Amino acid sequence: MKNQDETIGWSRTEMAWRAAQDIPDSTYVNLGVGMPVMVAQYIPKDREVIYHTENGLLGMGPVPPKESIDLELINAGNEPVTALPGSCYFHQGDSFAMIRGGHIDICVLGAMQVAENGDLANWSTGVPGTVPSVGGAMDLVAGVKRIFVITQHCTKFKEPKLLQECSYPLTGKKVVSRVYTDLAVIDVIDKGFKLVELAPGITFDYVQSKTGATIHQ
Amino acid sequence: MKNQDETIGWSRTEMAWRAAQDIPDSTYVNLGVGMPVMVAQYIPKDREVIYHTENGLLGMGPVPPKESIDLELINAGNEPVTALPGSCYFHQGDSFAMIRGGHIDICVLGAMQVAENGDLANWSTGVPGTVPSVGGAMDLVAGVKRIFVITQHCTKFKEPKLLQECSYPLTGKKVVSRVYTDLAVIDVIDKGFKLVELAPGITFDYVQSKTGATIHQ
Amino acid sequence: MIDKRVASLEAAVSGIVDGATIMIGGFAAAGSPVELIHALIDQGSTNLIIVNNNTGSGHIGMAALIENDRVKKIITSYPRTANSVVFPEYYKDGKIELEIVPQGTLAERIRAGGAGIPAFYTPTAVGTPLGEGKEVRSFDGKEYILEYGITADFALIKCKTSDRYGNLLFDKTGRNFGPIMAMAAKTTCAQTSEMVELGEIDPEHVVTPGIFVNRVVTVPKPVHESVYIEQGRVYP
Amino acid sequence: MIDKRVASLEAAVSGIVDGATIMIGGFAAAGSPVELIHALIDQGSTNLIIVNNNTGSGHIGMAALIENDRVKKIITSYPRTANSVVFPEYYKDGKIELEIVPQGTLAERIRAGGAGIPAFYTPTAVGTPLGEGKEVRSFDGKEYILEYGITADFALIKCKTSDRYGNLLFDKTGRNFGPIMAMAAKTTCAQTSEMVELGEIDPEHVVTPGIFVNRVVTVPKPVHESVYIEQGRVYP
Repeated sequence: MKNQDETIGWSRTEMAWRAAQDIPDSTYVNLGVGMPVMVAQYIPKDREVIYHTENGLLGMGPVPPKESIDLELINAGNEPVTALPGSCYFHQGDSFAMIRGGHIDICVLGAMQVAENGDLANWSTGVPGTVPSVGGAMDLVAGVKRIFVITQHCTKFKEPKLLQECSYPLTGKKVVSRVYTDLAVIDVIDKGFKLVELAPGITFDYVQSKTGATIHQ
Repeated sequence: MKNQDETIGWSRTEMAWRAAQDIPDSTYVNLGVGMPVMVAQYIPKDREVIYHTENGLLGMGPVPPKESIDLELINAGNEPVTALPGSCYFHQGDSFAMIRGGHIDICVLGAMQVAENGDLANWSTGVPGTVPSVGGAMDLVAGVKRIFVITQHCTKFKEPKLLQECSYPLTGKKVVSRVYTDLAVIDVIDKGFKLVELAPGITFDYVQSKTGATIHQ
Repeated sequence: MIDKRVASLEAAVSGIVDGATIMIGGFAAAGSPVELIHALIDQGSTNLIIVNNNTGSGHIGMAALIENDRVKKIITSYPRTANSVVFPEYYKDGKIELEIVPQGTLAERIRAGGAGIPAFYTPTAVGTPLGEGKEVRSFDGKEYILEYGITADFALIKCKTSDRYGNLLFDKTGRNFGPIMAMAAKTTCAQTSEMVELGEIDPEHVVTPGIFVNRVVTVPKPVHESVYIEQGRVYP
Repeated sequence: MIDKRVASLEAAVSGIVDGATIMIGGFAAAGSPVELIHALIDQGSTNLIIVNNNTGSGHIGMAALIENDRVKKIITSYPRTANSVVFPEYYKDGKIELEIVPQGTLAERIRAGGAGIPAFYTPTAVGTPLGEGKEVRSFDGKEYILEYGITADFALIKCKTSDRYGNLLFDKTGRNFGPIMAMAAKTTCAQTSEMVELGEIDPEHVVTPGIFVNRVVTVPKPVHESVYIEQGRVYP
């Protein structure tokens, strides 16, 4: 079997596409910085999804062409965006009331580590001296109804990111519902990780070998 | 000396006028139902005061003529009012954030009883079987910077309303700054009641005789 | 497609079960969703716990809900309003439970419920009968009491303008409890005077974002409580 | 007469003393009151405690405030932004204190400070390093931590439109922390792009009521942080 570096399994866009298939129609969704943002491009056309960005916009649209960038209209990743018809602006108190109050249906986030009990670490490696920056990540995982993680199955040093326990500082305890990796889609259920789907050409044993905890079939 | 029923001292309008003289320019003021509302009519013309009504309007204006009454534009006393230029509407969470957060400068309220330590009772006689109704009174006294009380000096049964201790259920503890009655203006200071001003023709001894606690001169 | 519009008042209140907690907007008659309340009476659910700032006037709207024996308990700040003839009788006869809450504490409890805050400390009611039995705690030498967030199964509110996403604009002081109740209920049902196309409401002007709203029914000419009262109307 | 207008940026920031706590609006560069921050640098006060969601970019605005050695401590959710070159150096060298707070907890603490709520419970950060050492309490079987309201001596915020009462409208996602910081500061100073007559702002559209605002200075064409950064500008 080929090495992960040789792009077996799903590519980044395929991962985003796969996650997008699980976003139901008529939902409110918050997408984290990086790969999560790509998910929006692959939502099936017959579904209407409203995007929340925690800096204060509901109804966020795609990045505008350069000539129509408005510097006061950005997303939580500090990128220029647009506001679609039916959108609205609000302040940070209200924005996090939406999050903490359980009004957002799905949040898709990146991860450094996910534990089999759903613990998530995605904000800090805990290395002394680095500047810790949390942003809205802890609020999102504490408040949004379902947390999807989208991440490479292993780190660039080929270490598993899906583990029995996170070694990095936690973002939240028992918060992750489902993980989309380049190798598989995996749910977090009461007894641990459970396989939902394998990427084309990937075997269960291979996924298990790249995972730091048992995957239930 | 004449009996209180024979209208010695200040009339109701004079009491309202007297209180109005103590409302400084450029203040945010909340006026309770009844006599307190009358205060607005007597603010010196060179002062600009913005009225807050806790049901959700800042910049409240006077009662409109009948033909221009809008049933969705009322004050906290359920009376039709107007909205002046520069006014704004807000919801109850924000309205009481203004109150509780100490953003309102002065509130003028009626009273059943005021104690010499500033305790106020103005929402319930505590008689069993009556329907208790508090509205925003407890929030106002807990949050507004200065609480003025405007009230007849005695009840209609000629019992003193200014007392050593309130016998009725409290609205708030140590909240009243100043009291305007038909007989006098009285401050609440650390050691108790203190005379500020006597109504025309009223003696200190007379006021003291109608008061259930010592008035300091 | 995200479409919060429902075709009828009946559809707006469907699914409310006996014993449900229902927040109902309005301060006195302003903002009171009279048509939705009447639809709730028609719908028939009972043993309701109602959160409303008042108890209604005359024999219509909120008062009619009580008079039709649907309300087990009311959480309110000011039950003793003008023309409140039904509630005092029910209260005197022990036919309704009353939880009296200072208006600002009621508002903050609703807002907290909607914002995922289970409890908070407030200076309101400290040292009064409404603070009795509550946890007291000092911060910076001043006393506060602990109050709890409230949530509800349904909210019935009245607004002026909506789009199909459920973005809402309100009408003057009729706004009152609408926006915070919308946040605090699992299912928020709004009656609106007008329904506009997406994009017609300026995103800077939206008062209640559609995320807090589940059903919107258009009632083009809502009748104000006071009009029914003048007519001596009794519902149903 | 109620008139919150001040004639200059200098007047807007006058009276800020050494050691003051100052809330500064903005999320990344959107809504950042660059001109007011520069006026604060000119004004000279030091040992400041700053509440800001980020730590600034390049060598202007928020970053320049740090680089001019005015900031003793910063309370923030996300210090590690793009082009944040000043803060990391100061942090590494132990020249600035950092209190890191989840963004929603930061927002709620500010809102609580402005609303007279001394403390509240939140689910955010439970079981994480940012929840460590904090009081934990269960409500309905779920754990929450106690967080405290924050107030400030001054708030510096940026808006789009104001009238002389200080009623404010904001510009898109530049709104972010402005409205809640305005509530939480003793003296709130807003820079506005335009000043309009009383009554020109629809009372239904006001975002920040003037009661939360003390001083408004008109900066007709505010310069966006990114423009200064492209120019390689260093303040002063």
